[in-house]
Amino acid sequence: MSEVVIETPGAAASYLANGVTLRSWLLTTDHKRIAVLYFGTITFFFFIGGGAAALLRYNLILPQGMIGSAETYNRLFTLHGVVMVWFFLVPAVPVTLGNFLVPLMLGARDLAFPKLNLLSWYLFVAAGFVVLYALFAGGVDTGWTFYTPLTSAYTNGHVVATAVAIIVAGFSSIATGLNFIVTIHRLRAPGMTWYRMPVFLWSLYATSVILVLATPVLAMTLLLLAFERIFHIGVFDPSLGGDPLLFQHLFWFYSHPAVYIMILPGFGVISEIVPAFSSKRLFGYKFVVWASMAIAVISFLVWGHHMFVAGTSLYSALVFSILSFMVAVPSAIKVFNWIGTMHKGFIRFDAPMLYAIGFIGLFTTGGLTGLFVAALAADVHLTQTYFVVAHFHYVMVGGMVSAYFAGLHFWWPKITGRMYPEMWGRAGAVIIFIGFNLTFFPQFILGYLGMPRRYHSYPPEFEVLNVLSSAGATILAMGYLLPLGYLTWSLFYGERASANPWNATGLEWQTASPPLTDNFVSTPTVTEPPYNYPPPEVVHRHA
Amino acid sequence: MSQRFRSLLLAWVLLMVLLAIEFGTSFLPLDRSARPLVLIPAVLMVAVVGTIFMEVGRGPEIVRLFAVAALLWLSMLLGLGSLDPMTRIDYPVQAAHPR
Amino acid sequence: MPEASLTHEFQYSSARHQAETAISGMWLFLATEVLFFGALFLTWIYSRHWNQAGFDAGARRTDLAIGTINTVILLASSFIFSAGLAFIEAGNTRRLIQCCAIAWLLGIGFLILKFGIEWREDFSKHLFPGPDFAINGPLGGGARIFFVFYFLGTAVHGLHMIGGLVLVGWIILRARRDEFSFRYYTPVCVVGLYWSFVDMVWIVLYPLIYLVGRGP
Amino acid sequence: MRFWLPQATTSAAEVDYLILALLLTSCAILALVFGLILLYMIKYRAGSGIDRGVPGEKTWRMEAAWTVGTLLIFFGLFVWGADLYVRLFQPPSNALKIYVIGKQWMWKIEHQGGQREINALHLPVGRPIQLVMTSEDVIHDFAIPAFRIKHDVLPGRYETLWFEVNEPGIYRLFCTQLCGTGHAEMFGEIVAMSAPGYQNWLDQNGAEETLAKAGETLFMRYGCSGCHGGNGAGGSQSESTVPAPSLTGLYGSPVTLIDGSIITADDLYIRDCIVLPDTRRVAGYPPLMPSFAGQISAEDLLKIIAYIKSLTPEKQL
Repeated sequence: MSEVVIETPGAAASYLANGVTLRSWLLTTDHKRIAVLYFGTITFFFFIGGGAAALLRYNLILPQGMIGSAETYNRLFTLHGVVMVWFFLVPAVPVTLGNFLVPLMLGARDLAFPKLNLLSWYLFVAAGFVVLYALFAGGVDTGWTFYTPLTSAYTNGHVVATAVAIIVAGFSSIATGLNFIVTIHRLRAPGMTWYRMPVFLWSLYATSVILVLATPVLAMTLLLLAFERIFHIGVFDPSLGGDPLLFQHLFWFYSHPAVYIMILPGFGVISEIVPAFSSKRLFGYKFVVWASMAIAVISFLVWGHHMFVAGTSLYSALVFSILSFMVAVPSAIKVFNWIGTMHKGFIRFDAPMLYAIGFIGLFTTGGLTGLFVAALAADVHLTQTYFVVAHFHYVMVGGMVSAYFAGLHFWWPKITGRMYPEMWGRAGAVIIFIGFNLTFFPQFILGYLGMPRRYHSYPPEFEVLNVLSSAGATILAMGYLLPLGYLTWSLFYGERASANPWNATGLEWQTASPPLTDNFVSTPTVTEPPYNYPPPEVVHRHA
Repeated sequence: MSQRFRSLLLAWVLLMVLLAIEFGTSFLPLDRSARPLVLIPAVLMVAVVGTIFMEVGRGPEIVRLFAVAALLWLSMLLGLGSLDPMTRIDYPVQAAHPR
Repeated sequence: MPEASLTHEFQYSSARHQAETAISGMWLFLATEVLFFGALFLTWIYSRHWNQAGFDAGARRTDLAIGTINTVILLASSFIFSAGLAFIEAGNTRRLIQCCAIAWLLGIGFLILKFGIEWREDFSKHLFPGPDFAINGPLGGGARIFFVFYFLGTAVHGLHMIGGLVLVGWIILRARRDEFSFRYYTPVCVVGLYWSFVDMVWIVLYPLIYLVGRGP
Repeated sequence: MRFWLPQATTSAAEVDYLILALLLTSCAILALVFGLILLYMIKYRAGSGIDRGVPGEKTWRMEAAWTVGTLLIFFGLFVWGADLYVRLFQPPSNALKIYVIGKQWMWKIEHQGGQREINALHLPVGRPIQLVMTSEDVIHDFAIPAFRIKHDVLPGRYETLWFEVNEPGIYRLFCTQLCGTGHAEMFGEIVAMSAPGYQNWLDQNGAEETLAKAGETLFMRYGCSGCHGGNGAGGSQSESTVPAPSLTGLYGSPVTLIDGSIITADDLYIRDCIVLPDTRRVAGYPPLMPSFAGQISAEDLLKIIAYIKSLTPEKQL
C-alpha cells in the first residue's frame, strides 16, 4: 500500500518501552499510551456496569424480586444505565481503538492536539470518580433518562452530582471528537485522500461529528435540570409553569444521536475486519462511507420517536416516525455490503471474524426490531416494555460490544505486540453469541406480552421467560470474563506478534508491533485505494 | 494594515447602526407573536461579526465547513425542537402559576 | 522574533500547517458552543410559546439601559481586539498590547455592570425566581421561566467572558514578553475568534432578554 | 404461562396484524442475512478450492437496488403504522368518559356517576370508552397490554386514551413510566363487563354521592354560588348584586364571547372559565370572575364541572 521502509525496530523504539515509570504514563501525550490508559479505565467501568446488570438479572429470577427493596433495584438499574452509557458505550471504541489507530491509519505522528487528548482522559477519570461517589454514596433511582419532574422535584437521590459527572464526561467526549475531526482533516499522510481512508476513520469522523454537536446540548440540559433541582424553579415542572416534555426533547436530541455514537465506530471496526478476513475489497466502499455520514446527519432528526406516547403533537409523531424509518436505510446498506464483501472471498475464521459475524447477526436483529418501535401503532404497544430493552441491548451489547471485542482481538497484536490464544478467542466469541441470545431473546417476547421496564417485581406469568433470561446472563457473564482472563494472560505469555499477522492492508500494519514511539520511521506515502487485497490466487495463508 | 483597520471600523459602525435599528424596532407596537422579528438585526449583527471580525472567509476550507455545520445543526435543534409545541394543543388542569 | 517560535510540533509538517490547524480547532470548538447555547435558545422558544404574556411581563422588569450599554461595550471590545490582531499582522506589538488592554478593560466593565450592578438590582427587586419572586398571579409562571433563562443565560455567558478575559490577559503577557511578530501570532487569532464568539452570543441574548418582550 | 396476549379490543387485532407484518418482514430479511452468511462461510471458506471467477467491480446497481428496496418496504410500514396510530388516538364523540388520576403509586379512577375505585377499572364492553387522565405528581403511564395501548399521564394537563373492549374479562393494567420507588407496585386490573353487569356494578358502588352531587357542595364551598346563585341560575336571580351569567343549560349551548365569536360550551370551555377566565370572557357581563387557578385541585375541578354540566333546565323545576 505504501513505501514504508520498516527497519527492524529495537525494543527501545517501541512506544511501550519508552519509559516505564508511572510518570511516563500519567503525563504522556502519546496517543498510543493515552489509548492504553483509556483501555484500563473503560474495562473498569465495563465490569462495574456489568456487575450491576448481573444483580439486576439475579433479582428478576423470582416474580417478587430476589433483592428485598425496590429502592435498591431502582438504584442498580440507574447505575447500570449511567455507567454503561456514558462511561463505557459512548467512549469505548473512540477513546481506545480510535485513539490508538487514528494517527496510525492516517500515517500521522500523533493527533492534532496531544495535550487536549491527555486532558480528555483526566476529565474522564474525574467524571468517573464523581459518578462513583454519587452512585455509591446513595445513588440515583431515576433511570439514566432522568425524566422530570421525578428527577427535579421528587427523588432524593444524588441527581446533581451525577449530572455534573455526566457533563464532565461529556467535555471529555467533546475533546476527543474535536481532536479526531481536526486530525482527520489536517494530518493525513501524503497521498491519503479522503477516498483512500479506511472506513474505520470515516466512521470515527461521523461519530465525532455527533459527539461534538450533540454533547453540548446534553450539558445545557443537565445544567437546567440541576438549576431546577437546586433552586426549585420550573422550566420543566408543570406546577411552576414549565413543560416536562421540553426536558425529553432536549435529552433525546443528545441521547438518540448518542446511540449512533455507540454503534458507528462498531460499523467501522467490522468494515475493517470483514475485508481483511475475506481477503477481498470492501464491497461498495463509497456507499459504506456515505451511509456513515448520512447516519451522522439523520440521527439528529429522529429523537421524537422516544416520545410517541409522551403527549407530543400528532404531527411531530408522524414526522419523527418517517425520519426514523429513513435512518434505518443506511444501516441496512452497510449490512448488505458486508455480506457482499464475503461473497467470493477467501474467508478465514479467526476470532475477530467470528466476533464480526456475530455482530452482523445481532446488529441486524437489533436493527430490524427497531422498525417495530419506529412504526407508530406498534410502538404504542411495545414502547416502555422489555421489547425496547431487548431491542437496544441487541444493538448496544450484541452489536457494539461484539464489535469492540472484534476490534480488540484484531488489533491486540498491534497494540501489545503479543498474539492472544486463538482457540480461547474463538471460544469466547461463540459463548458470547449464545449467552447473549439466551439473555435477550426472551425479553422480546416478554415485551410483547406487556412486561414493563424497570420493574423490581412482576406478575407470575412472566416468570419462565425471566428465569431463562437470567440463566442466559450467567453464560454471557462467563463469555465476558473469558477474554479478560486470556487477554491478560497473553500480555505476559502470548506469542510475539509480527508486524502484520493478518496480512491486512492499512498503514497501521506497516509499522512494527507494537508501534514505534513516533509511529513510523519515515512519513508514509499512500498510492493505493484502501483494502487493496491481492487477487485471490496469490493469497497465502498466514504462517 | 490601514485597509484592514478601515474595514474593521466600518464593521463596527455597521454594528452600531444595526443595534440602533434593533433597539428602535423593539419599541414599535408589534403584535406579540410578531415580536421575534426584532431578532432580524441581531442575526445580521452575528453575520457581520462572523465575516469581518472573525474572518470566516479566510483560513482553510474546513473553517467554513465547521461554521456551516454549526448553523445547520442549530437549525435542526430549533426547527424540529419547536415543531411539537407549535402543533400541539394542551389541556392544562389549571393555569400554571405557583401558589 | 526568535526563530524558535517558528518551529512546529512533530506531528505537523510546517508552522503554517500548525497555525491553520489551531484555528480550525477553535472554529470547531465554537461550533460545539453554538449547540450548547442552542439548547438554551430552544428553551426560550419553547417556554415562551406556552407563556408569552409571562415572558413579556418578565422582560419588562429587566434593565434595558444596562443591557444596551453592555452590548455597546462588548461590540467595542470585540472590534478593538480584532484591530489588535490587524496590528500584529503588521508586526506592531506595542499597538497589539494597547488594543488588548482596552479590550480587556471593556470586558471587565461589562462584568461589573452585569454582575456588580444589574444582578444586584435584580436580586433586590426579587427577580430571582426563588420563593420570594416578585411577579405573582397568572403571569408568575412564565415570568419565572423567563428569569431562569435570564439568570442561567447571563451566568453561562459571564463564565465564558471570564474565560475570555483570562485568555486576553494571557495574550497581553505573552506580547509583553515579545513572543509575537508578523510571522507568528496564532494565539492572538485563536483568542480573537473566541472573544468575538462570546460577543456573538451576547448579540443573540440581548434581544431575547431585553427587547422581544418589551412592547410600548 | 402463555405466549400470546388476548386481543381484548377492536383495535388490538389491527395492531397485531401490523406487528405480524413487521415480524414477517424481519424474519425474511434475517433469513436472507443469516442464510447468505452461512452459505458464504461454507462456500467461500479459505480452504475451499471453489472457482471464484473474476470479482465484479461495479457495485452501484446492487446498492441502488437494495437502497430503493428497503426504502419502499420501510415507507409502506410507516404508512401502515401511522394510519393506525392516528385512529388509535382519535376518540369517537360518543365515548363514555372515565377519569383517571395517577399519583405515586396508585391509580385513582372516577366514574361519571361518582363511583371511585383504586387500581381497578370496571368498564362495559361493546362501547367506546375514553379515559381522561392526569397526574398529581410525576409522569406515569397508563398501559393495558391486552388492549395494545398506552399513554403517558402527565401532571398539569389532561391526556386522553380511548378503546372499545369486545371481550369481557380481567386484564392487567401497568404503569410503564418510571415514577419512583413504588413504580412496580403501581399496577392494577381492568374488569371488562357486559353492559348490564357494568350497570349493576355502578349501582352497587357508591351511587350515594355522584360527581355532580359532590360538585354541588364544592360549588357552595368555593363561593361560586355567591355570584352565580345557589343553583347556578345566574346573578340576576340571586340575592347577589353581582351580575353573573346563568349556568343552567350552559353545557353544550352556544356562547357569545366579548370578541363576538360564538363557541359551544364544552368541558374545556367551562374549565377555562374557572381557571383562565381572561382567555374567553362571555359577552354582556363585566369581567369580574377571578381566576381559581392554583386554588382548586384537579379532582375538585372535575366535580364542579360535572355539577355545572348537570344543570339542565328541567332540573330547575
